[in-house]
Amino acid sequence: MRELTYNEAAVEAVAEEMRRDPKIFYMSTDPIPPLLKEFGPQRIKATPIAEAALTGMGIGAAGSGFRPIVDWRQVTFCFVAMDQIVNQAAKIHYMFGGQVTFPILFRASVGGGGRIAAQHSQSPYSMFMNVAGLKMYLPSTPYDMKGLLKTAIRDNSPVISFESGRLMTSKGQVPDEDYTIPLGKADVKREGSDVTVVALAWLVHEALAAAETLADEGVSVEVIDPRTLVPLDADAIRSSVQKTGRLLIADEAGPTAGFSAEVAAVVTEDAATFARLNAPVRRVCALQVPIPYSPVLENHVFPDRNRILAGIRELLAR
Amino acid sequence: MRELTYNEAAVEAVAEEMRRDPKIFYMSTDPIPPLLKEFGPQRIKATPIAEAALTGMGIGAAGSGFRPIVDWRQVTFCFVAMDQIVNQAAKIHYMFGGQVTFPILFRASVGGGGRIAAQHSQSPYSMFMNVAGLKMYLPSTPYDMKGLLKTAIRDNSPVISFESGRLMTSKGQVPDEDYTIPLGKADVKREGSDVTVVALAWLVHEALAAAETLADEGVSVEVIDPRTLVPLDADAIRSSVQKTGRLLIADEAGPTAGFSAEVAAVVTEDAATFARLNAPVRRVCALQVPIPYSPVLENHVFPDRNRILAGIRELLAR
Amino acid sequence: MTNLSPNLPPDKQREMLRKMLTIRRFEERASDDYLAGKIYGVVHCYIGEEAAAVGVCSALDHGDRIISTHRGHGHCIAKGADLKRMMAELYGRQAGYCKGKGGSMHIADFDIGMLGANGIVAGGIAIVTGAGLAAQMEGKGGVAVSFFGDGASNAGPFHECLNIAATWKLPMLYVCENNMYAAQTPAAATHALSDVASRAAGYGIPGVVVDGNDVFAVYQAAHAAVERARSGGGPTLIECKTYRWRAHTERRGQPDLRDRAEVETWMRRDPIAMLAQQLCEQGELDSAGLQAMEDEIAHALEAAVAFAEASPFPLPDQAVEDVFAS
Amino acid sequence: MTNLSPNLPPDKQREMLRKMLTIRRFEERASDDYLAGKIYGVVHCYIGEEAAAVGVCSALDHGDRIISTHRGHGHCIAKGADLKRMMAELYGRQAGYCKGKGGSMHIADFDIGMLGANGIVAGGIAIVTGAGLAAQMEGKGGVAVSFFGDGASNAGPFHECLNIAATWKLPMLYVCENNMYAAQTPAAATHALSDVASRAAGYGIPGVVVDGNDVFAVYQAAHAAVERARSGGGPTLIECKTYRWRAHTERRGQPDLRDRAEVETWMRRDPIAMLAQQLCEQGELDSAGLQAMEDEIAHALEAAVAFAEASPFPLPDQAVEDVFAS
Ligand SMILES: Cc1ncc(C[n+]2csc(CCOP(=O)(O)OP(=O)(O)O)c2C)c(N)n1
Ligand SMILES: Cc1ncc(C[n+]2csc(CCOP(=O)(O)OP(=O)(O)O)c2C)c(N)n1
Ligand SMILES: [Mg+2]
Ligand SMILES: [Mg+2]
Repeated sequence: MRELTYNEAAVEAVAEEMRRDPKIFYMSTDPIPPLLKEFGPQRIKATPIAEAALTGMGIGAAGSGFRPIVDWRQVTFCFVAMDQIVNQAAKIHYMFGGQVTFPILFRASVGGGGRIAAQHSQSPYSMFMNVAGLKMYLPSTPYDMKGLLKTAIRDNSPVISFESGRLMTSKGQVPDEDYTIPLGKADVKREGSDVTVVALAWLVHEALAAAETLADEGVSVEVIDPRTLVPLDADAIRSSVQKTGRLLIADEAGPTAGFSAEVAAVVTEDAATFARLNAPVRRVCALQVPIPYSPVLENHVFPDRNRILAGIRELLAR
Repeated sequence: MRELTYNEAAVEAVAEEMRRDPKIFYMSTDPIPPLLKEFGPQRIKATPIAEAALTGMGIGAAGSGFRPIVDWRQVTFCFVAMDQIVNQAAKIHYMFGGQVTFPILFRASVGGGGRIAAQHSQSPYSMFMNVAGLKMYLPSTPYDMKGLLKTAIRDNSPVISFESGRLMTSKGQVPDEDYTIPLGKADVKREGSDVTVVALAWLVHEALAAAETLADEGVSVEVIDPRTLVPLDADAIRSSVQKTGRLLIADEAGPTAGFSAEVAAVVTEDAATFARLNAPVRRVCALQVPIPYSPVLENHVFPDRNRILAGIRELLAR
Repeated sequence: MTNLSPNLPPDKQREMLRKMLTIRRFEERASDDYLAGKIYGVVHCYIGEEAAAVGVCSALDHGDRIISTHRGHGHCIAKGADLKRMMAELYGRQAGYCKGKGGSMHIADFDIGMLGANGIVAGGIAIVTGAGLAAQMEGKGGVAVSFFGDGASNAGPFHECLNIAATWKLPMLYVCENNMYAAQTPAAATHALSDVASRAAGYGIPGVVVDGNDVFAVYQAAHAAVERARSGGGPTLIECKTYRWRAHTERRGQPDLRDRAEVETWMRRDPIAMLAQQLCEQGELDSAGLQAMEDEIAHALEAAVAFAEASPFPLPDQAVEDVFAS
Repeated sequence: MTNLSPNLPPDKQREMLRKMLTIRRFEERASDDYLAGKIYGVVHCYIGEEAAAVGVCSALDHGDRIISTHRGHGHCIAKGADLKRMMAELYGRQAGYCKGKGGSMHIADFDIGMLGANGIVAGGIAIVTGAGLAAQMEGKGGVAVSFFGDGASNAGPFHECLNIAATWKLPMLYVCENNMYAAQTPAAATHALSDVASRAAGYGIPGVVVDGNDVFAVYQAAHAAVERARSGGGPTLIECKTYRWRAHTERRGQPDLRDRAEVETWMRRDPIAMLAQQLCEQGELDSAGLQAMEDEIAHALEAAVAFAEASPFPLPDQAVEDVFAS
């Protein structure tokens, strides 16, 4: 075990996989220096600012026997490539009847907090969740990052690695030896019995902080980190809610048709879980607005431990 | 009143508004013949196949005093313009502090049933719902189409007119005189007391057919057509569910992070509604897969009156 | 027509004719069966443009890769796809290339380097540029070919990919089939210049205009571009001037706003008739030989239809397969 | 430097210098205040490239429209934006151009025809082309200008818009500020040809390369293009060869991988020093005049900072305003 940052864990995962498999190559408008240094410009390609082309080229190279990693960098920049994502990457394996595989990994940082305003602060993962044919995850720790990223690189379908901009420099323990984390498995980040909080990325940590506070008051909070968004580990979420009877979902994205809505639906459409649900489902999300620049405004838009705390208290009051 | 098709109602709405306001012009890769005939190529512009450019140009023209209509035709084709939609149209009014308005209408047909396979059969409206800064609707009748489209053209924000491909030739009564329908108002398409069905577009008609069948069995189904997706008329949906205690959502789109998830969340997060909810929420949606070509497969993917019926029966059995 | 025949073995010349004729007869049948309700959705016919696909693909090896558009049957057949599995796909059957999931707009056969028809205008250009990148990384001299229309040449990916391919010297052919229309919209209304090929200069690559109805002219241009690509010289933009005989899609009552005289002028320059005549004049074919070829093709088509009809429809549950790779 | 001065009134020449100097001093201040934590997020400096914005905007009328990039301060100031409201925006205050919602990457002033800085590379090109379309439809001789970088010239919208503008003869200037880098990536690695202007030929429009550090050369090219555009001649692509002095963004410890000798060579061609010297040589400015100009600008900047500091931060609830037009 060593301590690595979230970002270092990602770079290490990529580097290890690239050492293992010569079919992997990497494309991005600005290469990551340590990767460029180790693997050179043939495998770490600096590209024009043409994300639609890069994404499509990744698909074509994947269908031709390679395993490309296309790093969009900020998720914002992938919208110019959306046709290639939605109409090609997601559908091509299916519409061609599965005749070849398209092992391609996309990387995209998400979230806000950097005072970089509406265009550069986005958490639009649920837009991608809605598209059938894409797997995706969003880790909250360096450990999860490395394990999921390695699994994703080895997966034979297109996978999107959403990565939290806020957590890039956050640190955590990462094993020395090779390990992977399966896609589709939630992680119980804290066990509890009174209320379930399903949280993503940075908000896992905010939820844990809120749980800590409430523990002092005798309230036991279970914090579930789904990690993978598609396929979502509905079973883990449902089991937890069956135990606690209460559900709060914390997400840095806006609520509307978001990840948080999907979790609410997954819980309330399940008869066994619905039967045990003792309080309304609660979404603690960003306000449904573009993200503003000024710190006062930006801080107001995002949820945090205090809003989670307030939300849990309201649920418990029922 | 006359009988018009859904498509005719839309064309009539555009034509009437264009007669009224010389600032309106229309861009699309293939112009609609009657509009071209009446307004000529200066106002009905045939464009290159460059939807990203058209969308952006519409935004710029809107910010310069015009009221453009950009017809993407099939929603599929707008993914090449997604950056302009998500990063520009949705955010530009907000991030510039509201200094000017961007009155622009986008048109996009959605849905399946035409055996035109994955790329041409999509219902991705929830991807747009997730983006703050866009209004949008999806009508189920010629009457609603005309009234909503006229309102949308007069709105000073970007609005997306989603239009059901399956309903294009369906007929309905449309008043002779000018009328509009406000955005954000649901319509109770059938009153009932035992179960609420929230349905969109084609599935409104399937839900009404199911309701008819069930009426014979003494079951009273309320069918709510939200019509507008953003802003969603949560009040109307909640009131209905408070009355019936049961909710089924029928949507031609896949469920994951979809419109159906949002409706489930809006209902279950509201304490008053949750308190009256007697059964799990039920989503009757397309399967979460790309849409296949072969009729057997395509038919299997989409929900219909039978699946709605089965869903309602299950809810009533609880 | 270009007098290239001395350079090409007669067998190959006849094979080019056979391929072009196969495309035409296949599509005539597909159109009939579509109107008869046996083929669903939408069918875009390539009839009139056969020389472009066949001229280019005749300059390729089996391992080279191509990508197509919504108008894809011609490229499939030119690259060597199996008529049986194509027809079964159009019929929506299990034995189709895509197990009935794709239909006319999405036929692919990766085994022969056919990376698929593609329903998004300009949607395939980047994908096949990735195949060109793969070929470059493989280092075995493979090339990749992007077929696209005049309409697609105005879309962003055209530019992004030509620039990348030129900069990275990817072994690519960009083949614009300029049939002068994008659906109903004339190219003259959407292009500042009439030659798409003139855009090549902006990337420092060759831009070649050829008579797209002259299969040897197309072959010659493609052959030169393939040589260049295989030897590390980078991409070429080839513009084939051609014309589609039919409306944009097969549909009963589908309007065709084009000038009848224009259509007829082009139909008089039938690429198949022109080639057949040349082969006859050169003594490499006679009318009996042509008839034999027709019979053989008719036979193959009957077999393809029989195969398609004999193949079962997919089972409903197969709709949930192939979403992800196993 | 281009000897254009005879055609331009001395006042206008001095005004060009004053604008360029204002941009530079504004950004030096913005950078300082950013590093001091008074300005947030990200700041991209235009220092070294001032002649491009000022040369072009000096050829425009008040009613003409422009759009900018992530590197937008120079275009704002050149088009006549108010330093006070710019600074207040950088400070995230209510009195800022965007009420604190936009910050450095999104300053806009529609009243002066400045359609905004834009954080998406190539994201503004289509928007301002729509302003050009609006100008054409208005029929009052207005023009619109798209500023963008060498990096943006490789993105799809560049191509889509140049083609549309050329075909529709829109009154547009496409001004590529080729500073030889997109973030850390050298243009030489991403462009097949060194001149972006060479792409103009593919659309049948003029493509002009100018010394982007020579404000008169830029003005001259822009002036000719504006004339052409106003008279219905359609768009022009102008490429300004220039260089940014600073790293891609202001950030402590931000690496700059560029060759120091290259940076220094360009710094010796300081567009402001070159202009000041020419004006002095022409007798239109002396060192006292220059100092007075500096003082005036310093004064204006102090006033702008004071204005910004005096303006309150937005109230939290204002975050939910302006999502939709009222
Ligand atoms: C991005 C996109 N926009 C619009 C369409 C609808 N569409 C299908 S084919 C076509 C015309 C294509 O013209 P061209 O590229 O010249 O090919 P051709 O049909 O002439 O072979 C259009 C507009 C589409 N499929 N994709
Ligand atoms: C679509 C997109 N991709 C990537 C980025 C990240 N990015 C911001 S500025 C920049 C470089 C832009 O280079 P250029 O266009 O030459 O402008 P310059 O910074 O040199 O003025 C990049 C890659 C972005 N903003 N948008
Ligand atoms: Mg065409
Ligand atoms: Mg640059």
